[in-house]
Amino acid sequence: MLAQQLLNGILSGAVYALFALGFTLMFGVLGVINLTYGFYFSTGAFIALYATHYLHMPIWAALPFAAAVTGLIAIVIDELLLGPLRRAKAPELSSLMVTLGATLLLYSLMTAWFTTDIRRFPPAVFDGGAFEIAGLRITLSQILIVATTALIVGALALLLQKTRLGLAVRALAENPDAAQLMGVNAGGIVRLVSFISGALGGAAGVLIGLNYNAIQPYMGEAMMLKGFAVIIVGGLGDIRGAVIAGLVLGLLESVTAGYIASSMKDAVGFLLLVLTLWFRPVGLFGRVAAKRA
Amino acid sequence: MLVRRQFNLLAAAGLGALAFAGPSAVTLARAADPVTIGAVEILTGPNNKYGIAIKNGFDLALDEVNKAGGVLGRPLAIAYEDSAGNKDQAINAVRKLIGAQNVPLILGPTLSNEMFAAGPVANERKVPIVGTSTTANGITAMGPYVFRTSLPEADVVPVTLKTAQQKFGIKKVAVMYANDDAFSKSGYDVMKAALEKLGIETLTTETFGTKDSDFSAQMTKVKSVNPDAIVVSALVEPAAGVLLAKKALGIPASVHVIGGNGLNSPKIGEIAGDAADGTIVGSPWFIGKQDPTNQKFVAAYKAKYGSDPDQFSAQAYDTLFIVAEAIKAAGAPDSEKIKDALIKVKHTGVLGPFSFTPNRDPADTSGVAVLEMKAGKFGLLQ
Amino acid sequence: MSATLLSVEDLTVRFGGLTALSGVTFCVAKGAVHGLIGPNGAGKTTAFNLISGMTAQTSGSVTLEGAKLDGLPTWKRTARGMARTFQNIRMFREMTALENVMAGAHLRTPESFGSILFRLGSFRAAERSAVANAMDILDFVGLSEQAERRGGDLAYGDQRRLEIARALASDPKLLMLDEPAAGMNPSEKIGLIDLIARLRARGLTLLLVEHDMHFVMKLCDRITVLNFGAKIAEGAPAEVRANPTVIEAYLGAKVARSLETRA
Amino acid sequence: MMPHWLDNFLFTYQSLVYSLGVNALLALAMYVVLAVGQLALGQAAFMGVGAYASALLTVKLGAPFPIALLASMAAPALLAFVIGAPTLRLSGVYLAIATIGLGEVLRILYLNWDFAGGALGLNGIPEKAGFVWIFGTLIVALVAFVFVSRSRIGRAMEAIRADEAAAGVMGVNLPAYKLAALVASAAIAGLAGAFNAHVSSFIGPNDYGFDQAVTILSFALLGGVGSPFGPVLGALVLTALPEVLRPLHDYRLVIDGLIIVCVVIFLPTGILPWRIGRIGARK
Repeated sequence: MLAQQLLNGILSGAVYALFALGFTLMFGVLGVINLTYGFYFSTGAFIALYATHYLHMPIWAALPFAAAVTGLIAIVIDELLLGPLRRAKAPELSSLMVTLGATLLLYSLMTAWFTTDIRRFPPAVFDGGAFEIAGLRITLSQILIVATTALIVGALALLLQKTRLGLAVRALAENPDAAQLMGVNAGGIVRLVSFISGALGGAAGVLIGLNYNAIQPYMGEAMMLKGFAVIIVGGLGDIRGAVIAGLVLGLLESVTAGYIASSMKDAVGFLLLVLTLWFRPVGLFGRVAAKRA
Repeated sequence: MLVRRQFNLLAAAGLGALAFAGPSAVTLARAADPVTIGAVEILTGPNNKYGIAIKNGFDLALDEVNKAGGVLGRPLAIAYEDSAGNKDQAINAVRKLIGAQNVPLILGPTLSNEMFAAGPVANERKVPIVGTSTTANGITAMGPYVFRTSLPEADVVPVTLKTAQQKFGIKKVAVMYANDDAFSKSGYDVMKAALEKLGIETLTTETFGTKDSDFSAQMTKVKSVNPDAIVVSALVEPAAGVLLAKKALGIPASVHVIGGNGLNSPKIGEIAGDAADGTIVGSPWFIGKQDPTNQKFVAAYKAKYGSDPDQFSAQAYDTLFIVAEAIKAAGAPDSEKIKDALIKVKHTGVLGPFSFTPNRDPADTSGVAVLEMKAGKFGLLQ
Repeated sequence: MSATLLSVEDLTVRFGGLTALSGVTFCVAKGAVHGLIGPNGAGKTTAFNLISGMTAQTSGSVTLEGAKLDGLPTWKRTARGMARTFQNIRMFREMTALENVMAGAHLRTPESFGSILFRLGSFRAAERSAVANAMDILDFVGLSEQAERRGGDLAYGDQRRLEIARALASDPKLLMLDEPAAGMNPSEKIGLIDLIARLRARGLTLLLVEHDMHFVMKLCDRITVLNFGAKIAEGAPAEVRANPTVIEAYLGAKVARSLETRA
Repeated sequence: MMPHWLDNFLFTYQSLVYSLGVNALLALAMYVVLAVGQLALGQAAFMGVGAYASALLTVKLGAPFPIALLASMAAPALLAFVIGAPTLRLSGVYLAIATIGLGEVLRILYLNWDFAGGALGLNGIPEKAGFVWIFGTLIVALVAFVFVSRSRIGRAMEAIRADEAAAGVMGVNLPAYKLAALVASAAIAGLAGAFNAHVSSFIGPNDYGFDQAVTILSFALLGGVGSPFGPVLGALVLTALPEVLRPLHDYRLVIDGLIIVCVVIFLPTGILPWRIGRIGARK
């Protein structure tokens, strides 16, 4: 059972990491805890659902399509909500609050349109087959999640570390004023980061919706609390930290449910959160965060 | 009379101060003025699917009652209030229906949680309140004006488990339940007692949250203890997730999932697909019941709403007829008289024969059918 | 020589790999006006932050009237008789000028929680005397006309004076002014020089960081010069002005700056 | 004898009126911490502790209501005191998230605590709190807040909110003020929780989570934190709004959200931007 539990842990850890990537990036660069992030997660899933249902797209096309559309929606929402606050140099409390109100608004609109019924991808979209290797079971969608997470982390790391654009993004995260003085196009970078985060959130929604086969408007909200734990433990704005923290959380939860008590499973995340805040509030590897705190 | 009608409109618009049309005024009302009863259901928010299914059932029955001449020579009407699944709003809705709209009886609310909050309010004001979907223990113990037409889990679950035990020779089971909502927890309490009574061994008890989507850790544990069956108490979304996890981890279909009331919904097949096959539930109702009353109901429901009814719609449908009969028997839209008439009602509806126990719970469990899901549809367990 | 009020010994602070201040030592005599000067980035404000307790030092110590202050938070240092202003004005912008000064008198307003809640006579008396005292201070810095205006609405030079008034309200022994003349026009500067002279006449000891050389030379009894986080000179204004290291530091800095602007 | 229509009117709006009072108290609990610039979102959690502490006392042990009320203030205040020291080192969003975490940890605790009813919560809580208790407390609290604002303590609190480091240099004992604010906030929220439990007869473990925390925050921000009246007004508006918007059904929450968004963007200091003076007595 241990091996299967560890595998379970890695899989759910990858899910947490995938969800947290865009969330933490948004914070790291834009300096805002954006509560609408959960909405992008739901939006991505719904767009992919409609793309497969009505446009008859195969899933490998629907995934990037949904991610891109969600990214564009994220740009619009960021510009409408946070744009005015950034220009007014409003305190972070206002940003938190405005995204909170927007979350309420957007989820209710979504429920009004789509109802809260759970939907699933058409069975033809994706073969939910499972493999059994040495007694360990893993499904195709789980493999897809892990592979996509790895791919996205790799691509993000390359983008941030190796390109001029990445340099500009990092500069903006470190010191917005200095970066602007040095000719970084702040508006452009903000839109780019909004797009990437929104797209990441959307992609995570598609994959996780596929894996658990349940799509409904509030699916993003349910992920938010775990998402908080992961981005804090990993360090706000820290991509690598988010991945590792996501995996650690997934593993600890699996082991807790398997060997201690499943009623304690949800407490693990918060315990980890509390310990991190107590002993190392900058997160496991946080540096950017340290400057912002 | 025009003036009176305007007052009714204003009262309906929620201007409580103007709603001074007490019971004495109602008797003066013209024949065409409807008898309005209240209903508090979840019509918005994350759990509105239950409330909407129930509203559909009420509305369908209401059409039929009114086509057949209404009650007391007047049409019957329902004033709906939304609780949004929030107990404070449920209380406000009940207060508004009683205080501003002077309804003689209230249907709902949807969840046991909401009933625990709103029931005492109606009871204190001596207005009968009839739950159609509240299955937790202790609902009717709140007072003499609190009724329910839904069979409590305590009546259904033992029948289900006993039938499954006899059928499959189940000796040891794993139990899984959502430990963060009252509905699932009280279902679990019932299951635990029934399992002990039937002498079935519980190998492990695993819990999860109603909003969880990942059940692999719990299911891996369940798999490792090799149960004959898995007993589940949860609402439909997490239950579907449990079924999907069971399939993903390769637990064979011969290990049946035996569920409580929450799994008794066509949604479980829609969400979980073939992973739901072999799920066994006990139900006061099922869609394939062959009697003509039921077939007529299912056909009418499909015609009106374009989808299959579930047990919540069926219970609501029957309840409205029961209430209409009580109002007729009471002879006046008066809370006290309706309460006294309600307890005596005998009705045969889509759920089968129905009457209340002296404690205002449903008396007859003969309608309980044990169902098995096959190819996405529940049918009688063969 | 008169008694020492403040002594700074071997003060060092490192941020990450950067040493912002290394082994700085100097003493401020009671009743003196002591200047702390140096080119941009020399560590003057850092030294202020360390002395007032806003930043923790890596090593070294700060002593006020013979008592070590190391490890004490800002408010305890204030209780020991230290007050300061800030280089970039840190006004309580929403509060009126009068309220700002009264907030500065926090430690000298004897109001217990109970007396506040029950509006006891002792509270009223304390509050009245706090208002009177704050008005005196505003009058002293020449802002009594502006008492009821929002702090953030005052003219720039007035905000600087209000900060000084707020610092004075705690009745300090040592008043530390961080670039008090920055951004002031010539006539405001003359007023400030007069104000500082009057403060000194009241027996206050002053430690000031200033860029304006003319201003420093005119006011200070003694000057400590920092460059790149280290002390490079100390002495009376005339000595410091003649010190070749100081000239080089300033000239070097100026040359560097002119190169920068050209590039 | 009360006229029939008035009786009906009071009956109809009784819980709404109680909610207005309880939520106004919660808004004040939020105000205390925001007034010292701390984004601590533990009010829902403290409300839960107060509700559970008092309800367990009256339901299980049959304690008199005033004793239960004292416990409903003492228990969360003690909790705030214990967690305060490590928590207050945190700032901004870290503090916000840590305090949200507290709420979730407590939720899991209630769920696994059979004596407190687990997921079923506590039923049959006697209806001991009424109009006088709730609004009497609200008035006393408001007066106390106004008195404290117009004093040395009020000036220090606003100084901390305006510029924490500068306030420290003025001699304000920052940790003591922040801790006191958190403890006071916890006590008020706990009391509100006890009132809520003793008018709605039922409490459950899921009533004090993230949603409730942000609802309380939105009271304060909608109203504005320039004076204690702002949050109270915000609470009144946002509590009455769902009832007023009832006819909109599905779009009710949309409007709710829209109002919050518009207020933050267009009225950053709230709908009651008036700032209370900070001087208690002049001549």
